[in-house]
Parts: sequence; C-alpha cells; structure tokens
Amino acid sequence: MSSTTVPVAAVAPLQRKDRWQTWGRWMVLPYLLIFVVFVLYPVGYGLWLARHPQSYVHLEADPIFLRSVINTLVFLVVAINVKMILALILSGFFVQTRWWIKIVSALFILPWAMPSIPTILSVRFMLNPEWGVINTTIFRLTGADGPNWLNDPTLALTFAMLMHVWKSLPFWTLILVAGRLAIPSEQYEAASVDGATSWQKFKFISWPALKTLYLTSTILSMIWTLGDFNSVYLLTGGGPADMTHVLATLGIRYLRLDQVDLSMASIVVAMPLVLPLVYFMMKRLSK
Amino acid sequence: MASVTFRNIKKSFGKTDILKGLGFEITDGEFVVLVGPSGCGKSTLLRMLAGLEDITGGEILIDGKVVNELESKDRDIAMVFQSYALYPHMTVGENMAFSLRLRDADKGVTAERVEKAAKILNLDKLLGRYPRELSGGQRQRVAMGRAIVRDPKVFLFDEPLSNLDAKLRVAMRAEIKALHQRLKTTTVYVTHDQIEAMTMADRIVVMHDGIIEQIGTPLELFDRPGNLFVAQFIGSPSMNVLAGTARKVEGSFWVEAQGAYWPLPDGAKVTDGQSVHYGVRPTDLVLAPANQGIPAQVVVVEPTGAETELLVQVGQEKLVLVMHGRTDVGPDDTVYLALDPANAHVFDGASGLRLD
Amino acid sequence: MASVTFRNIKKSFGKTDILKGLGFEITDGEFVVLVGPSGCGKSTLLRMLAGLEDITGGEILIDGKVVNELESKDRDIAMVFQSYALYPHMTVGENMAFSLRLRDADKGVTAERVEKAAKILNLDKLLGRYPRELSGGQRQRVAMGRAIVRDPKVFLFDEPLSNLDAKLRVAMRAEIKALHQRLKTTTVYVTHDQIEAMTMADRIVVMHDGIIEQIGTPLELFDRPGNLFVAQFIGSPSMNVLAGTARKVEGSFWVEAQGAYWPLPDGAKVTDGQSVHYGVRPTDLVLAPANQGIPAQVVVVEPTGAETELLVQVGQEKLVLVMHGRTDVGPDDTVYLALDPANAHVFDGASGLRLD
Amino acid sequence: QEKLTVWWVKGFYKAEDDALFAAIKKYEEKHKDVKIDLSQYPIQDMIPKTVSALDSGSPPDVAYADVYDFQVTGKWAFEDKLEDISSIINPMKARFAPNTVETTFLYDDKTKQKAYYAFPIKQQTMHVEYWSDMLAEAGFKESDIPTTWKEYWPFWCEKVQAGSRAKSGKRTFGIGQPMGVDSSDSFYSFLTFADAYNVKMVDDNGKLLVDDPKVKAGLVGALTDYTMPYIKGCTPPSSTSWKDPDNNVAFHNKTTVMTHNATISIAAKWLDDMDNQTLTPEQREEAKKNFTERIKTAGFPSKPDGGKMVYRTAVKTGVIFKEAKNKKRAKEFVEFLMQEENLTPYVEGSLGRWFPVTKAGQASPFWQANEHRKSVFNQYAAGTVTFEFTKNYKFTILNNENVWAKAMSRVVTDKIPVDKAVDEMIERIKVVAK
Amino acid sequence: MTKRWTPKAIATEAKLLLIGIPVVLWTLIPVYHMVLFAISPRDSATSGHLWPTHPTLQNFAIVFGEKHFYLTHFWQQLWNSLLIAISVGVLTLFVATTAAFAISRLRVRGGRTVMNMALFTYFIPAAFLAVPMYKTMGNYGLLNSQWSLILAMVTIASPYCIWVLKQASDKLPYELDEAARMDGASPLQLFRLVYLPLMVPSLVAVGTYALLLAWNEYLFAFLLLSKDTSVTLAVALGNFLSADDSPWELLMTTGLIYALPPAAIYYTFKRYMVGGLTAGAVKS
Ligand SMILES: Nc1ncnc2c1ncn2[C@@H]1O[C@H](COP(=O)(O)OP(=O)(O)OP(=O)(O)O)[C@@H](O)[C@H]1O
Ligand SMILES: Nc1ncnc2c1ncn2[C@@H]1O[C@H](COP(=O)(O)OP(=O)(O)OP(=O)(O)O)[C@@H](O)[C@H]1O
Ligand SMILES: [Mg+2]
Ligand SMILES: [Mg+2]
Repeated sequence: MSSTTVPVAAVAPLQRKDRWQTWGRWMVLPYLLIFVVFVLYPVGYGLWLARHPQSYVHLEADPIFLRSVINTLVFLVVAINVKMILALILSGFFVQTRWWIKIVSALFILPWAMPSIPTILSVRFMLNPEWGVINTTIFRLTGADGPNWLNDPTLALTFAMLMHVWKSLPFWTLILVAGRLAIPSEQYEAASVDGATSWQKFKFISWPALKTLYLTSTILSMIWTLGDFNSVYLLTGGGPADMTHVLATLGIRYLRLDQVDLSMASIVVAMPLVLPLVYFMMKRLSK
Repeated sequence: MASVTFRNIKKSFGKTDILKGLGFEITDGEFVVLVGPSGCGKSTLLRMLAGLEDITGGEILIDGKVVNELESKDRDIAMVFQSYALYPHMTVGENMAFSLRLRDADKGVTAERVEKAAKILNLDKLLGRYPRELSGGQRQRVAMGRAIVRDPKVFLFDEPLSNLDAKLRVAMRAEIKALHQRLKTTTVYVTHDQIEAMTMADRIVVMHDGIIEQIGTPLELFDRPGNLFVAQFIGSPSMNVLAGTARKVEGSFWVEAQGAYWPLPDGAKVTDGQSVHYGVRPTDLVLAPANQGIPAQVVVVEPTGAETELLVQVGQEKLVLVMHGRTDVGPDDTVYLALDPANAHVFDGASGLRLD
Repeated sequence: MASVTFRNIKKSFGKTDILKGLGFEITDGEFVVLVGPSGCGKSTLLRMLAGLEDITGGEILIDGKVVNELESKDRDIAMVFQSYALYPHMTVGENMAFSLRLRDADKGVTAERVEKAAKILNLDKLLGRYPRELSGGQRQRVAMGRAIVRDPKVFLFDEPLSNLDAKLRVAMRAEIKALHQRLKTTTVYVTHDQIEAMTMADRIVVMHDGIIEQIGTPLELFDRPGNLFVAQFIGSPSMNVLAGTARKVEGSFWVEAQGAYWPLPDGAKVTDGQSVHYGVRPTDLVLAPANQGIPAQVVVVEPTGAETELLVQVGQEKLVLVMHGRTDVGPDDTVYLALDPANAHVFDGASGLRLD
Repeated sequence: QEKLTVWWVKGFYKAEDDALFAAIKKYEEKHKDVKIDLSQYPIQDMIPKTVSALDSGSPPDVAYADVYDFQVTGKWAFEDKLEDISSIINPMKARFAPNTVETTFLYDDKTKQKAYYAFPIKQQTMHVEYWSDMLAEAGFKESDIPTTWKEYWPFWCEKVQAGSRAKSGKRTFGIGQPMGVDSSDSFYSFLTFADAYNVKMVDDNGKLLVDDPKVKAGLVGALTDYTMPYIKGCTPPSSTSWKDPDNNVAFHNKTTVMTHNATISIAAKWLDDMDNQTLTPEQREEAKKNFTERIKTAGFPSKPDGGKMVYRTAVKTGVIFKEAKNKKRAKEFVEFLMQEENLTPYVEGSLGRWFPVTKAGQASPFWQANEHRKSVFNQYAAGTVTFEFTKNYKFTILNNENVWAKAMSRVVTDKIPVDKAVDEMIERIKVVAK
Repeated sequence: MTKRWTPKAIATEAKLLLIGIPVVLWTLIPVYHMVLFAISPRDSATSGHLWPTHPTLQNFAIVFGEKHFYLTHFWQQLWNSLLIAISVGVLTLFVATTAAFAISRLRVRGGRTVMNMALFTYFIPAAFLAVPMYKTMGNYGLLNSQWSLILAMVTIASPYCIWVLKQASDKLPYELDEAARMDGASPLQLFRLVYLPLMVPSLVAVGTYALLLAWNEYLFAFLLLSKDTSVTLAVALGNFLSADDSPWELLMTTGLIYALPPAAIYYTFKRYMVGGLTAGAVKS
C-alpha cells in the first residue's frame, strides 16, 4: 500500500457534499427570500410600533383587559385541546377505507371551506332565543322556552369555542390524517400479532409517530388563534357585557379606535401566555 | 400449543388467484416447514393464519375452531415477518419486550426473557440500539427475538435466518430446535434453505403455484418425491432429469434417454415404450472406472470446498454431478457415469407423477 | 470496469468503531466475495464504496483516483441493497428502468434491457406490479434487476439472493456468473451462502470485527485457512476444533486432545508440548471399521437428504461428521473416527494462527 | 396626469354609489388632468384600513366613512393628523343646517386651537318604528299611543305586549330595546334617553360635568327607564347581546312590535324591496304594504319633564389627511362634492336612511315623499343636539367600550341598584375622558 | 371482492357508524341552517322553521345573476378568490416542498435554523403583522396588486407547510434517496421523481391548507386589496356587515356557494391521500 506510486489523483472537481449542499441552498432560497422580505422587515416594524411602554399601562387600566386575558387562556387551553383531541380521534376514523367515510370526509371539510362571516352569523341566528330555529323547535316540541344561549357569559364563550372547533377541526384532522398515512401498516400488523388491542396500537404505534406533529400543532394552533377573533367577534361581539372578549377582539377594538399602539400592545401581552408553550415546543423539536 | 387446519383455502389479490384451494392439518406440537418457489404464496398463507390477510375462501381452524373472523391479537400467534417489521421507534430491547409489555407481564420476567433471547441471538450488546443502527442480519435477529420471547399457541417463522452467516445459522437452527423441543409449540416455518428444511421439519409441505404438491417427512420427500416438481425442488443442486422412453430389455426395465440406457429401480411401474422422465440426484451419480458406465463430456468443474460439482454433457443434456473431495478431471475430459438403480427416480412423461 | 483500492479504511458510528483500518485491492474485472459474520461491517464497506456513507478515515480509490469526496452518482456504481430500497411508487418495470431513464437512454434500448433482465430474473409477468404487491423473493429480484440493467464500472451486490429458493438461486448464480463473464465488470459481492462464495468468487475477503482476516481464492481459504477464525467460518458445517497439545511420538507429531491422538499433516510447524488447536472438517472425518480409529459416542443422527450429519462425542467435546448417503448407526452407538492427516489443520493455541 | 386617492365607504344602496360615481365623473370631466382613484370598503373595515395606511405613512387624500365621527375624527384632529379645511368650509358655512358643520370644528392639541378639520356629509338620529298592524291586532289604535314619557313605555310594555300575545298566541314582545355592548344602537338609544332627562355630560369645551348631581340624577332616570322593559320582560331576553342588526331582524319577523333605531333602515328595507325587480310580484306587493301601511316611523314621546324631545344627531364626517400627497386637489374635490347638486343626490340615494346636513338638502321634496321621511323631517325640524365626542373625543372610547350598555348589564344581569351602576359608569367616564 | 357480513364486520362497521353519524350531524347542522336561509324567500328566512313553507331557489338566481347591489361583482370576485387561492396554494407548495426537501433530505447546513426561524414567524400573531405588512407592501409598491395578498399569504402559510412536510419526509426511508443516487439521480431528479410522488398525501393536506387560508382570509385581504373588482369574495361578504339591515339570506346563499369550489378541489385531490405509499420499499 505504497501511496507514493499512485498519483494522488486530481480530486473530483465537484466535491460530493458541496454539490449536494449547493442544491440544498438553492432550494431553501425561495423561502429564505420570503422570510427576509415579508417577515423580518414587517416584524421589526411591528415591534417598533409596540414600543411605547405607556401603552401597556393603558391597557392594564382597561377594565375588560383582565377578563379578556382569562377568556383567552380558557379559550386556548380548553378549545384548542378539545379540538386537537377530537382531531386526533377523527383522524383515526378518516383513515379507514370505506366508501361512505370518503363521502363523510368530503362533507367534513365544508366548515373549513366556508367563509366565517355567513357561517358564524348563521349560527348566531340559529341560537337566537326568540326566533332562532333551535328555540323555536324546542318551543314547538315542549312548549317551554329554550335557554338564552348567548346571554350567559359562560355559555356564550362556550359557543364561541364550539364555533372555533367546528370551523377549524377539519383542518387539524386533515393534518393528522396525513400524519397517520405516513405510518407503515406493517407496524400495525406486527403489533396485531404481538397481541395489541386497538388502544395499544394507538398508544404504542400511532402516538409515537404522531406525537411531534400533534404537540407542535397544538401549540401553533394556540398561537394562531389566540382566542380566534372571528368566532368571538361575529358570534358574541364580546358580549354579553364584554364578558367574552379575548385579546384578539380587544386588539381589533383598539384598532377601530385608531389606538394602534394599544392594539399592538394587547397582542404583545398575549405573547407571554404562549411563551412557556414555545419553550416547551422548542425543547420537543430539538429532540 | 394447538392444532391448525387449513380447509380449501383460497386467496386472491384482485383478479390474481394466489392460493387456489389448499388444505392440510398440523397436529398439536408439530414442526411444519413450508417450502416452495419464490412467490408461490408461502408468506400469504402464514399471514392468513396470523389473521393479517383476509381469507377469500375456505376456513382456517385453530384447535378445531374456525378463526376466519378472529382478530390477530386474539389468535395468540407469534410471527417473524419476512420483512422484519421492527418498531423503528423502539430499541432492540423494547422491540423484544413489546409483546410481553402489552400483556402486562411482570417487569422482572420480561427482562429475564428478553435477556435470554438476546443471548441466544447474540444481540446482548445491542439491546439499546435502534433498528436503524443495525445491520441486516442483526435486524433479522431482532425480528426473531421478538417472537421467541413469547410462549404462544403457534409460532410462524417466515425465512427467519436468511440473512445470517452460515455459522450463526447453524447455531440458530439448533436453538430453534431446542426451543421447540422444550416448548412443543406448534410451528410453521418457511425457508429456502434445504438443510434447514431437512433437519428441522417433522413434515415438509411443498407448495407450488398456490397448491400443495406434496406433504411428508423430509426423507420421504427426498427419497420418494411424488412428482417431478417436488423431485426437482427438494435437494440442491436439483435432481437431474432426462426425458426418455421406458424399454424392457431382458425382462427388466431401463430408460432410454440421450442415447444411453439408464437403470431403473425395482418396482418401477412402467410399460414398454412409455415416455417417462428419468431422475437422478447429482449426489447419486458417481464416476465409474473408464468405459464402465455412461460416457459423458465434462463441461465445468466447480470445487465448492469439501465437494466438487461437475457439469457434464450426455447427448444433448447437461447433468450435474456432486462428488466428495476434489477431482483432477477437467473440462472436455470424458468421464463415465454410474449409479445405483435404487437411487433412480422415474416419473410419467405426461403427468410428471412418480411411477412406482 | 475499474480497479478499486481500499486504504486503511476506518468507519465509526459515533463512538462505535465499525471498520478499524482495513485495506485491499480489487483488480479490474475481478469478482470479489465479501464474507463475514453478521454485523461485521460488510454492508458498511459496500456503502462507503458506493459513496453513501462518510469515510471516517482512509481512502477509497477507483481506477487510481481518490473518490472519498466524489458523489455517488458520479462513481458509476450499481448496487443491490440488502434492504432492497425499491421505489414504492414505481412499477417493477419502472424501478428497473429508472437508472436508464435518468441517463436519458433511448426508450427502445431501455425497454429491451429491462425485458431481458426481467426474463433472467423470472419477473417478466410482474413488470406492471408495484413493490407492495410482490413477495419477498420477488422484491429481491427487482432489486437485482435494477442493478443488472446497467453497465456500470463496479457492481455491488449485498446478499442479493438470500431470499430465493434453492433452485432459483442456483440459476441466478449461473446468470450472474455469465453476466460477469460477458461484461467483466468489477464486482463486490456479499453473501452468507458458502456455495455462492466458493463458486462465484475470484477471491474471497473474510472480514471479522472490522478487520480483514484473510484474502484468497476460495480453495486457498478452504484448504489453508490462515487462522482459526477463517477455518471455522469457511465451510458449513463448521470445522471441528479441539484444543490440545502437540506431541512428538516416534519422530512424527500428533495432537493429544480429549484423550486421543490426532494425526497431523506433514509440515505442520509445531513443537513438542505446544498448546494448539486441532481442526478437522466434518466432511473429512470418516467412520472407520470398528476399533480402528478414535472411539466416539453418537449423540444425534441427522439425515439431510444426500448426506447425513452425525454429532458425536469424543471426551468432553462434540464433533460433527458429515457422511455421504444414509447410515444405520444410531444415538449412543460407538463409532470410530478416522481422517486423512493431510486434511487436518493445526493452529497456535494462543494466536490462532495456522501452523505450517 | 395627477392622481387623487379617495377612500369612501361602500354605500348601502346602489343609488348612493351611483351618485358618488356621477359626482366623481363630473369632477374628472371638469379637471381633465386629474384622475380619481376611488376605493370602497365595507364600513367596519374602513378604520382599520385607514389606520394602517396612516401608520405606514401613505394615507389616501380624501377619506370618508360613516363611522369616522363615532370613532376617530375627533381623535385624529386632536393628534394633528388632519388637514385644516377651514378655507373651504368657511365660505359655505351658511348653507349648513344648525348643529352640523359645528361638529367638525375640532380641537387640535398641537396647535392648541380649534378649526374645521372635517367636512360633514350627512346625519342620522333616533327614530321609533312600530308595526301598526300588530298594534291593531293587540287591540289598539295608533291614536292610543301615549305622548308622554311616563305613559309611553308602559303602553308598549304592558298593554300592547299583553294584547298582542293574547291575540296572536305568539311570544311577541312590546319593545325591542337594544342593550348589547357591541352595538351602536344601544348607546345611541341610551344617550337619547339621557337627552330626554336633559343630561349634559360635557360642556362646549369638552370638560366633564358628570360630578354635577343633576347629571347623575338624569343618568339614573335614563338607566332606570332604559332597563325597565327588560326587567318587566317586554324586550326579548336576547336584547342584552344584540348587535346592530338584531333589533331590525327581530322587528322584521315580528318578534317585537316596536323598536328604536338610529336610522330609518327598517322602513327603508321594505321600500327597497318594493322596487326590487328580483323579487316576485307578491313579495313586492307585500313589501309595499309593509312600507306604506304597516310600518310606522315616529319620534319619541315628550320628555319626562314634559318638554319636547330634542334629538341627538350624529353628523357623518369625512377628512383630508395632513400627510396626504395631493392636498390641493383633495380640497378642491371636497369643495366640489359639497356643492348641493353633488351632495344631495348622494344623500338621497340612501332611501332616507341619512338626513342632509344642508338647509337646501333638507328642504328637498324628497323628505315629503312618504310618511317615514316626513317623520324624520319633523324630528329634525324640532332641533338637534350633538354627541359628547364632538366636544371631547375621548367619548368615542366610552361609546366604543359602551359603558352605557355595560351599566345596563350590571342592572339587569348582576342585579345591582341603578344608582350604583351609574356611579360605576361615572367613575369610568372620569377615568377615560378626564 | 364482495364483503361478507360477518358479526365481526358488522361490529366494526357499527363502531365506525357510531363516530360517523355524530360527525355528520355536527358538521351539517350549521350548514343546514345556512341552506335553510338560502332556500327561504326573503321575508321568511328568520321565521325559525325547520323547513321553509315556500322553499325557493330565487336566492341562488339573484346571486348568480349578480342582481344584488352587494354582489355586483360576484363572478369577478369569485374568480379573484380562485386565482389568488390557487396561486397561494401552488406557490406555497413550491416554496415549502423545496425547503422541506433541502432541509430533510439534502440535510442542508443551517436547515434547522431555517426551520426554527420559519416557525418563529408564528409567534408574531397575524393581527400584529397586519399593519406592518401593509407598510411593507406599500414600500415594495405592491399595494392594491393581488400579488401583495398572494405573497403575504404564502409568507404566512409556508412555515407550517415546511414543518409538516419535513415531519412527513423524515419518515420516508432514507434508503430510497440512496438508491436514487446510486441510479445516478441529481438532487433535482431525486426531488421530482422520488420525493414528490411519495409526499403526495402530505402535499394534499398542506396544499389544501394554503389554498383555504387564502380563500377565506379576511384581514389581510381587505387591507392589501382595494378595488371592488380585485378583492376576493370573502372580503366582499363583509359588505353584508355594513348595514344593520342586510339581505341575510343572500349572505348565506353566497357563503354556501363560496364553500363549494375549495370543497371540489379538495375532493379531486383527496383520492391521492392514501396510506401505505412506502409499502414494499425496504426491508426493516
Ligand atoms: N447508525 C449506526 N449506529 C451505530 N452502529 C451502526 C449503525 N449502522 C450500523 N451499525 C453497526 O455497524 C456494524 C456493521 O454493520 P453492517 O450493516 O455493515 O454489517 P454487515 O456486515 O452488513 O452485517 P449483515 O451481514 O448482518 O448485513 C453492525 O454491528 C451495526 O450494528
Ligand atoms: N397485493 C398484491 N397484489 C397482487 N399480487 C400480490 C400481492 N401481494 C402478493 N402478491 C403475489 O402473491 C404471490 C404470493 O406472495 P407471497 O409473498 O405469499 O410469496 P412467497 O411464497 O412468500 O414468496 P417468497 O419466497 O418470495 O417470499 C406472489 O406471486 C406475489 O406476487
Ligand atoms: Mg415470502
Ligand atoms: Mg449487511
């Protein structure tokens, strides 16, 4: 093995890794461009708008601020988790291959495809205690008055959350369906033979494969909605008595009064609510 | 421990019929080896028994009960998948412990069993690895380990040793046999390895094209293959087969093929002039002293270590001959072939069925 | 066609050293078979040559050029993966045609080559199927087909026939040999099949634990294994090995082991009293007439068809003996073992190196 | 060619937009070198959109929305974001009816002076609408409707509701009392009630007068009366969460016999349907009946002190931004638009929803064309008062927060005494508008 | 293959139905309520009946005929929605797949950082970005061009898509890439011929996501677009909120119609969402 006799050959002009890397860099470039141009710059500007510390003082002085924070938290914790758990269950349902499930899944997507304004107004009308379909029907069937659905803060917030779940459940279900489809069926077969029940298959095969997707999606969903402006605004308008406001509606309310700094501040205030989640997620992701 | 019965089993994928109505019984505690050409439906049959594949027709019974509709998990079967199907997110140890864990087995017992299996399989140093960090053979051993930690009613092994080196394979063979002797668990074992089939099986089932060609003990199949297919499939290298015609010469029957007369065993049921296939195993052909046998031209000489394979030409046909040790004959030499008539096989020319 | 050189190749996965600095050369057109126990690093070595695995240390040269940094696709190597790695979304035909398609090969030529390969591999009826619709052996053949449609500088085969039945395997072996004879493409072939290794290789490389134990022609390795490991690894069943002591008796050397004296070949370089390992292949042990050899107790008799394996006990050791045909000895019988001293092997007791 | 960017709220009716387009076209014809780049947005989007533009330093030249006056005009003026357009307003000042252009005379905190920072387009006030056929079914004639404050509300609440329910067997309500927080009807109505009690919360310089015990007493009276229908079950239970459309809807489907609304949109809807060619002849006939016979528009009863009700008007304002690129043309365009022949068709395009701000516009025969408009005309003829926010812009925040509706909620939901609710309300007013 | 109705099959089917029926009800009740509005004549939409006394398709005729003042550009706006949504879908898929491929399969250096940065975008809520985005678009001279909305939506949709795709592509057997490289594939060929076909289920999911995100976007759409003829129908529906007396039945009708194109698009691609795509690829 005398290396001196063999000419140390001209190393291939295109080095293996570099070439692969070069391609990689070209392929992330489109996104990077978008990121720099449409994220970095606006975000910097937004932070600049929210820079006044007195905005936060004003914000705190607003009597509905605290209530909004609480509502937002309830919304995030309850609505999002209920939604994600349902999505997880339903994704298991929708990966089944049945002709009728295909039809159901096509219908199921409708809430997501519908624009918010008509759907939420429609639900609002439906829930009207005097002439809405529900109470009219209750009245017709029992002779009794139905509940005043949107007049009780708890009930109204519940409906806002249900609205949110109704609207965005299809999306998360679809994402989890895609996640489930990536799990090789072989693994389920092996588990069957090993004697796993359906629940055990879920616990030991599906869940480990979906875990990251599920957790990150949950956190992202929380951030995205931060109390979902539309569901609250269009359904309850923050009422009754401003008891169902969330930070998102609060933010828009300030915007409508041209209190941009307050509007931004109310959103910035929301960030600490999600920061622990962010930390949690980052830790998850770096595994 | 359980008996297994297949009754007129059929299986189609779409329009392709894979299993065409086959049936046989496996008695309690029996070790059955399934052999057959690649793609003949062995894995499919195993998977049907395991409850992983729908049954197009027929019935499978375990312990006398029809299990067609029984879920896999309720059949209490352990299986080594041909494609391993390891759990990628579990370590080797977790993979092996998984089935016990599902049964809420005692932690100590589980650990002990896994350890024991790992030792048998030479995996003890790899228990903390993930499947992606293993070599092909190591993965296969994990798949094996996952089955043998259990104590099921039936073991199904789908080519469980194909990716192991010869030495390890011999060792594993012994271990599986020992396991079977200890547990007496009914076992169905698919293999392409002749030695495995011959040494492990209580009975061998030869499948071909979705049907069963023959069932019998290893030596029955080797010594008296029921038809031409089995004759050529069992034993490696394959039995040499010559098409020829039965001839009665001086009161005894011979087969005339490729310009030579080949001796027939006693009791061969042929008639004069019948067209037949004449079969002789490469190991049963011997080189006779010069001019004392059927002359043949040597084509290739291939030493395989302890033995040497000769490819010789007789008339238009090439025959294989395996001889002990080495030889100094070389290509183009003329050799003379002899054989003990008792070792010859004869099959009907049309149906391929054994004639005796 | 190309020569390949490995120079002091090292490979670690994290802290685990897999290849510990090995080097050898493959000349242009050579057919090299790589053997070694499961997990010894064969696949890793192939993958490094293919450019799929980073090289921790050393150099790989193709045609005298260092290719450490050269991209796989520019190495012009065709490989059969141990795990097949078929494109699941392409049919069998598309899988096989893929590499040609990437090279913008003429459609007609591609079709022709694919067809030819498919015929060789018995896949012609399955060209329209997807991998998921194939049996294990069929998938393996597709993996094979994907390589052989090409005309690369180097072929790498990682256990390409392990899942095929014996008959098909013999046929495939012949085809690969014919292919190699026709194209004279440098080939590295990993197998666990002894016969494959013996009959196909120009040279065999025996790996163990990340190093090379011996390189040589098949018969060199079989007849004169350089150390105890190779001796026991090549040949199946494994060589019997007894620990003993060299004794000079009446001017010639013997090995005393398990209460018997075992003959040594001429030229064995031992000294009196040296502790040695005495090796004899199961096929080299014969049964001698009563009282004319080393007495042994039969433990197991295992007919494998044309041969019979005997497990016999001599002293505290168990030896394997393979005999032609059948036997009527049975367990607990006493038999007498004999062997031709020329067939005996002797290795140093400490280093395990061959002594002659 | 010069470009003039105009953002204008989307109209309710085609006729409004058509009038606007016509005016623009006329302007462009007159000034061939100017191209008007008009964008229209739904009302609720106008402010966010304008705010975004303002914040990023590229506001339109001229902007108008029906909600500016309620929410931002005063603030913008205070913060010196608006162009002083006194130069165009002053010459035409005489053309405006009382209490219209005055509301655009706003304080700029930077210059520490008041000036005309906006231009008035149209105005709205509070009306009562009722179904005369339901009233009749309940056993009453229109002449039975009391004219005094004390009798008026119990009449609808107790007599009409009881009668209507007894006759129709349906769960109808005498009054549709808007009480939702997210609703401009509710604060408009409440403040009208406050007006009835002569409440004056700010002086002309915007100084708070809420510490005056008279003010508190007035507010207590207004809140007591306002919440009474709910407590007595005369307004639908859902009215505490009503948004602006809800009193309309409840009225149209005859859940309520009467409601008050800050435009005559309720009647106008039927007028629109009456001429809507996409509807069937029967539907149009029905709409015509509703408009001409069944639905009545009226004013409020006389004040609790017996005086005649003076309605609060909301004057809709448009603006030119200080940062606008083409202020010269912007002023020119506004001046042009404010001319009678351009403004009147635009205002009249809304079927009577909006009332003109100019004397000539108000005198147009349009306002005598049907009973509804006549009623509006008469209400305005009695004189008007203006919103607090025209003097102290921080009242926009209070309206937007709807401290009024919140006080109602405290009373009807949390069941706290009215005067305590009023105390809380005054507390908040002082915090926000000090 | 005909299915046999064994007790076991019936039991599983029943279990599925037990989920399926509530799901259908849950989904369809609000939708049905909209249908109720859509087929009710103008004056009886809010009557509270479960089925209109005189069902009519009049509302559809009005919408399709652009016969209401709020809907004078119905077709144009629907077309805008479609154009914008499809552009966003396609562009997002392009940007996201290339990035996910580079990060997950080519293991480009710094890929992790790019991913983290991308996800970081979401910690800035969209509402917070609205005003800055407006200014940004103004600076780039894109205001009032549909490109501004398309790019903004791509910006918002991409990070999640990249992330989901990366998760999915991490699960593809790496051996396939190796095989392709041995076969002589360039990264681009690997991407096109091996990666994309195997990612289809996830592509359908995130593609639908991006498409619908743009389809129903309100805030950014009204901020970034101006002309009646260039906004999407979702924004135009905001007109109905302007008045306290809007033709609600037309709003519901339009809303229903508006849901159909994306549902149809989804339905077209849905059949590519199948499992087991990598079955038979490797032995592990
Ligand atoms: N990612 C990894 N991390 C750690 N160890 C690894 C990894 N990949 C492979 N190994 C180890 O490297 C060794 C060599 O593996 P390789 O696949 O080359 O074996 P092999 O000789 O091909 O074996 P076989 O015959 O079983 O296929 C094995 O012991 C395996 O466990
Ligand atoms: N999904 C499918 N669609 C069509 N044919 C299929 C499908 N799955 C398997 N087959 C065919 O069924 C036959 C039997 O397959 P099986 O896996 O049982 O073979 P096998 O006997 O195990 O072969 P091997 O020894 O190669 O593993 C094969 O010919 C295969 O091509
Ligand atoms: Mg198989
Ligand atoms: Mg290997």
